[in-house]
Amino acid sequence: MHDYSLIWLIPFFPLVGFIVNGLLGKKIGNEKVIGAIGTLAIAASFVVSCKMFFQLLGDVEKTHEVILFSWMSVGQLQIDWGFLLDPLSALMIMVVTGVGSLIHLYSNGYMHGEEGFYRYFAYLNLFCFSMLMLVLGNNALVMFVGWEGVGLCSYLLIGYYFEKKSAGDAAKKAFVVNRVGDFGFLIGLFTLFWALGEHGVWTFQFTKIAENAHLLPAGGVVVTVATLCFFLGATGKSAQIPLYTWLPDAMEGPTPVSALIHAATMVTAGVYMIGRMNGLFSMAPDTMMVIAIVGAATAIFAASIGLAQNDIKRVLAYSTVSQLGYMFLAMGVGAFSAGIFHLMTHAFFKACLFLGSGSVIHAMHHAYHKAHLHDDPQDMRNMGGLAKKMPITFITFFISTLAISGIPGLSGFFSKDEILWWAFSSTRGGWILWLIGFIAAGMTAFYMFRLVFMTFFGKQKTDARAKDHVHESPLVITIPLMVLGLLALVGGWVGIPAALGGANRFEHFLAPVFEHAQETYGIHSQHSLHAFEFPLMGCSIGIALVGIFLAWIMYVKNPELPGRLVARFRWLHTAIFNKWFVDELYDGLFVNATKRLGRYFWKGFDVPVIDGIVNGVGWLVQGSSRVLRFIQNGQIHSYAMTMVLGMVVIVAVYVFK
Amino acid sequence: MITVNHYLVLSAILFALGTFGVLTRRNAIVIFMCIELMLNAVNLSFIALSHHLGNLDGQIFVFFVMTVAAAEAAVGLALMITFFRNRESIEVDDISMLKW
Amino acid sequence: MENLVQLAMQNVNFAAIMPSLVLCCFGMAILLINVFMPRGKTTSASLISIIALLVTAVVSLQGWNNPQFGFAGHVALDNFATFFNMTFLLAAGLTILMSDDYLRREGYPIGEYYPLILFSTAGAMWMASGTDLMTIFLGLEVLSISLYILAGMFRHQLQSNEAGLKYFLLGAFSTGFLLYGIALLYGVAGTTNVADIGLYLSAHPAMIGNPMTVAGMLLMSIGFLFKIAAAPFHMWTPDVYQGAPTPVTAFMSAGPKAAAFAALMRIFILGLAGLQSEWTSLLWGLAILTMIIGNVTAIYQTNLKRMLAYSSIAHAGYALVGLVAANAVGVSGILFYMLAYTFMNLGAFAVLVLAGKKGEENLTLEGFSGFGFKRPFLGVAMTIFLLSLMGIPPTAGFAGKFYIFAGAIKSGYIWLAIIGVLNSAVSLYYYLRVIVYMYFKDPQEDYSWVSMHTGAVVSIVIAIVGVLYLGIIPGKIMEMAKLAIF
Amino acid sequence: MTAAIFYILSAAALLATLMAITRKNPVHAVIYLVHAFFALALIFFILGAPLVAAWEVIIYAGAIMVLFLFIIMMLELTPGEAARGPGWQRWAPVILLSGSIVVCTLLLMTAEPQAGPGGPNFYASPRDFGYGLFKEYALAVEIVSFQLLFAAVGAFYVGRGERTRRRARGDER
Repeated sequence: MHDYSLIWLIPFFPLVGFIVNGLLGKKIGNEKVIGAIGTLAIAASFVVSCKMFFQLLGDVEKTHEVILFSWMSVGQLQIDWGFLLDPLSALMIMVVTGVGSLIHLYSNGYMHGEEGFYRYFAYLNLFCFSMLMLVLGNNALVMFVGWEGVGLCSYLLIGYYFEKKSAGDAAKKAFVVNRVGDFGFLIGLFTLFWALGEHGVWTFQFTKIAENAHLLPAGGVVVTVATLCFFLGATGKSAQIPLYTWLPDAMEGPTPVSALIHAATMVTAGVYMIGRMNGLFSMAPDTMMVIAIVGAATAIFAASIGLAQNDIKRVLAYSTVSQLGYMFLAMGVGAFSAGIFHLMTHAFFKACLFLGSGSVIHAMHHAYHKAHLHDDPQDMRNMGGLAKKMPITFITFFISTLAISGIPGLSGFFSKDEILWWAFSSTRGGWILWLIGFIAAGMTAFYMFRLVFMTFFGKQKTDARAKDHVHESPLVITIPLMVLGLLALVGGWVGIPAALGGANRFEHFLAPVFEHAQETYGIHSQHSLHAFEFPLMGCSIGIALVGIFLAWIMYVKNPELPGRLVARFRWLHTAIFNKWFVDELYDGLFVNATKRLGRYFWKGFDVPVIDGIVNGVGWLVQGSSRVLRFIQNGQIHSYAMTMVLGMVVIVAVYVFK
Repeated sequence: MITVNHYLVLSAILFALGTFGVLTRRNAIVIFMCIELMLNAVNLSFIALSHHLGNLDGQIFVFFVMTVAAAEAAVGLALMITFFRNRESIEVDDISMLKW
Repeated sequence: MENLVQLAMQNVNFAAIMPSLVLCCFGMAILLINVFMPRGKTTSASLISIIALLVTAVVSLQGWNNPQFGFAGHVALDNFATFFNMTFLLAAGLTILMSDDYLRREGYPIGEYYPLILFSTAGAMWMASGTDLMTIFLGLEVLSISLYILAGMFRHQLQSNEAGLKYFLLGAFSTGFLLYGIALLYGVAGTTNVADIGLYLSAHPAMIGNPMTVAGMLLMSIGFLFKIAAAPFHMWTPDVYQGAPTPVTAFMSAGPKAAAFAALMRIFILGLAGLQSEWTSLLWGLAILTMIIGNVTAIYQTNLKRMLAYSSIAHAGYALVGLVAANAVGVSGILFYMLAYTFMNLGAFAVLVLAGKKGEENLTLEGFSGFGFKRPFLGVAMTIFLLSLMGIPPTAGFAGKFYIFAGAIKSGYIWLAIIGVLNSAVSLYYYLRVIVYMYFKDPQEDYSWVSMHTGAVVSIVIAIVGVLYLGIIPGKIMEMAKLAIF
Repeated sequence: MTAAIFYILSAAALLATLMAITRKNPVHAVIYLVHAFFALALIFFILGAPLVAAWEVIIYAGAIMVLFLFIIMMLELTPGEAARGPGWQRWAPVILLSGSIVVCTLLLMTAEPQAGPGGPNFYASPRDFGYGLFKEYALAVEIVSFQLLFAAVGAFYVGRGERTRRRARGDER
């Protein structure tokens, strides 16, 4: 007999941490105490998560719902504060609390001496709480609470250095873009709610939605529209085309935040949400196709931008967007468990990469500070040769780079290969999807090794005055790096595919969640194509090696080569370097157009941020607002007149009815 | 024969005239007078109906309306005096600083 | 011939009016105490008022599941009245907590303020517990006249004068309609007792379609709709809310609105049940109009008090939806919503009270630039209240809207619910704008004048707790609300 | 008989009201309104409400309207007395109204007290009224007594003059 009733403790601990640090943090003042509270809170929930996870592992029954208490009930519609523990959410809480704990620990060192230390930890704990609610919620409304919560924390943390204008702008951008996504999410939710309600099932509960999804016609308009709206929500949160632009800007936040929120956890919420509702998505092949295409396009598009960025965090940011594209590709072709697998391994190696870059930035910043210089500590062109100065950072970073590049044996290889295989062979896949993913994989290997070579190899290009001040970060920073590096190394071994003699335990573990939908709607890898499995694997290893080799030639062997190439293909480089001008395009299309129209209509009126989204309804509403405002002219006579007229109209309606 | 309807019609006309006055006059005190007139029109309805129905409740209601009107008059005129002190006017056109 | 005193006493049941009686007695006591207090010292008066409210709350709760009737069927302290009484007491309590330092800052430390608040609360109680149109009318007048004074309380400020005068003139005007409506209903039913009117109408169905009945119903509703601030009887709201002293505005946005809803519900559901199709179609239209006008006009506002005034109009519209639904969920939803609205709106006003400089010129969107980072606690509190006003889960506003719209859907008013939800979406725009200014605009000032006065902070904390409690565990209060309806 | 009186009084009330709401000079408006209230009081009397009729005269015409007049005078709201037309034109309506009201009063005083038109013969003597009031409306009496008290307090506070305030400041010093 297994008891899961203590599951509420998992989000509870971070909530306590948030409340304590948020309310008392300023009074406590002592960084060690604040850090300890924050870190212990999430560590405690990691312990509980472990217990729940292993309990579930040994349990026959794989889906458990724990109702904490009733939230709202009307008639047969019952909404609870309830948690749903199944393999999917169990895995997610392990990732969130595990990686979360490490990043909290890391933050103790990284944020040392920052103003508003307590605020930072309070937000971080609040984020963990929200993320856990998102993951554990047993109905869509609880998920939505978490969904909004993580968004809120994300803005707050992006704008953490709010004195810096770029940070404020980035937070605003994230805010606006996420609103668009959330709007989609809500529309999808209510479409689904109504559609099921038409069949007499009024519910927001995931298990009930899954049970009753068959009431809706598979492939029908309703399902397609609802899932597309959900996917719009996912593109906002998970930074997919067309709503990805906020994520690279979000790097204005502190680096551990980028690691936790903008790499490992929050941005994967969209992937998780699709996984959670896989039954519904499986019913809408059109939506799945859109998801796969958008995923693949994002993967290659973001990877191409990553090729030419010089800011270390921006490269990683575009890499994250690209990797998220892989996950969506997986979801789109029906390889749900592969997508989640990649989500997990990505959390390991990308968190490690971000934290490693944080360690480097920390060191550079420190060095510049000592030397009283104001160079950009994030610019890779100022780095180089750091491998010797920062050995632990280098080794862990290198392992993770190998993992993301898809070198056999490391975690990224297994998950990425699984995705590529499914993209090729799935009944909902196609060779073009595979090809795009394949090319993106090569680019990934190239830009990641470019990053490693520029940062850690070659001569140190740091200003001579700061050179000697660069040294390895303290233990509190390197320990999380080592743990994550280890996970990046071995984390994939739980999912070694059968073709390589493994048992693919990962897929079996998640099977109870995904199998049903996959079987019902005939999603599987086609047997006729099984002969291709090994050749394809070979290809992807090959392209990774090619990417690494090119990077080695260009950035180690012939450091002047990139310059010549840039000169030759200036237009291409300019386009890539400027992110294909998408930001400018969006600015021109939406933001500037709004501003210009706004000025035209009421000169000097400050057009606030949210006006950035222009749409017809908005104009209608604003226009009528303007008119209605003038009716309110302050004259008692016209007020009394309105009352009398209103009454006359009402009476007239009754008389002529 | 005079029926209750006659009284009600008279009351309605007086009420309408009061409303008209409220809507047209500029002086706040006169507007308030017109409101008093509306209340009196209602009083007439009450008394007429009370007589028609043969029960006392209507008359008693009028008594309370009068009391309330007295209280309202006290407060309302006090408000007007303060406004006048600050604005040197009691025209409703001048009571329009708060708008939009 | 009987002794007149005996005659008068035979109907008396003081238990039925105990809460309002206690308030009035305390009010008079404070008036007396003020005489002996040095001018400008009002803290003790405010403390006594808080005690008065607590005592009243205890007294009022005696009526829960223990209904008291009396005074020849003029008043009833039933569950319905008790629930509303608690809402009024809460509104008054939060208002008084935030007032003391505010009044001193604005230079009007006036002893009469607290008795007037207590007295208007008593008026609201009479409205909610009145079972006779007479009691309800007198309660309304007690409430209104106190509020006229309170709105115009800053005697040397033209804005406040204007607010008081406008409120007074338009309020008296609407009273005329209310009385005319009562007169016509009296003429139809021969009584002013709500229950007896209901009995008469069910015994004489022919009278239901009578133009006099319908006209009486319409005219009477105007008086209440005016207090509720439902369009097109809402025009006074923004001006008066903007001009009145901020705590008074806070009280006005919650107390009288709830009281008018209480009276309207009792009259419509108990007395005019026969005319349900008439009044639902009336309120259906007005609810939509009110929601749209409130939300749309709010978009253009830059003064926060004025914006909250329009938002209060919009919220009146949402609550009216529950009355249109006229089923258990919708009607108890109104009770819930009024309580939730009291928490969130008074909380927001308490933040404004603390954030304002003397004269409150700075309570604009621009004036809140960067406020959230400079004043973290107030920023977070304001954010919570605004989220609740938007109706974002897990806040009280969400639960309230949920119940009301669910009630509408249950009664088949699906389009009404959809319009309501769309309006909530519009409202996101102007509420979010405040949050955006608070967090994403560069601070122009250091907000050093903001001092965290105990009273206002306590009221903010109470409001936060209330908003979150009602949002996360609304079930219990909703059960009570369901017990409270007829 | 009563029919005639009713019509005369109605006409008087309407005329007085019309004059009241159209006069430029607020003092004139008050005077006409007082006439309207007198006419209404007599109608109340016809309808068997002698006590209410008396109050109408005492409270409305006597107290409230005089208060209005007082305030109008105090605020000096009367426009300059520029003569508009010959004197008799201005005085005629008032004289007509007062005259008709006086005539009606005399007629009613000599007529039967219970001579109300239509409906059951209904006459509420002050005693009946008092019993009705205190038997059923004890609560309402209670409420209005509070109401008047607090209205007085509020009106006193709001209307307090400048000099009082200055003295109050002196106290603080």
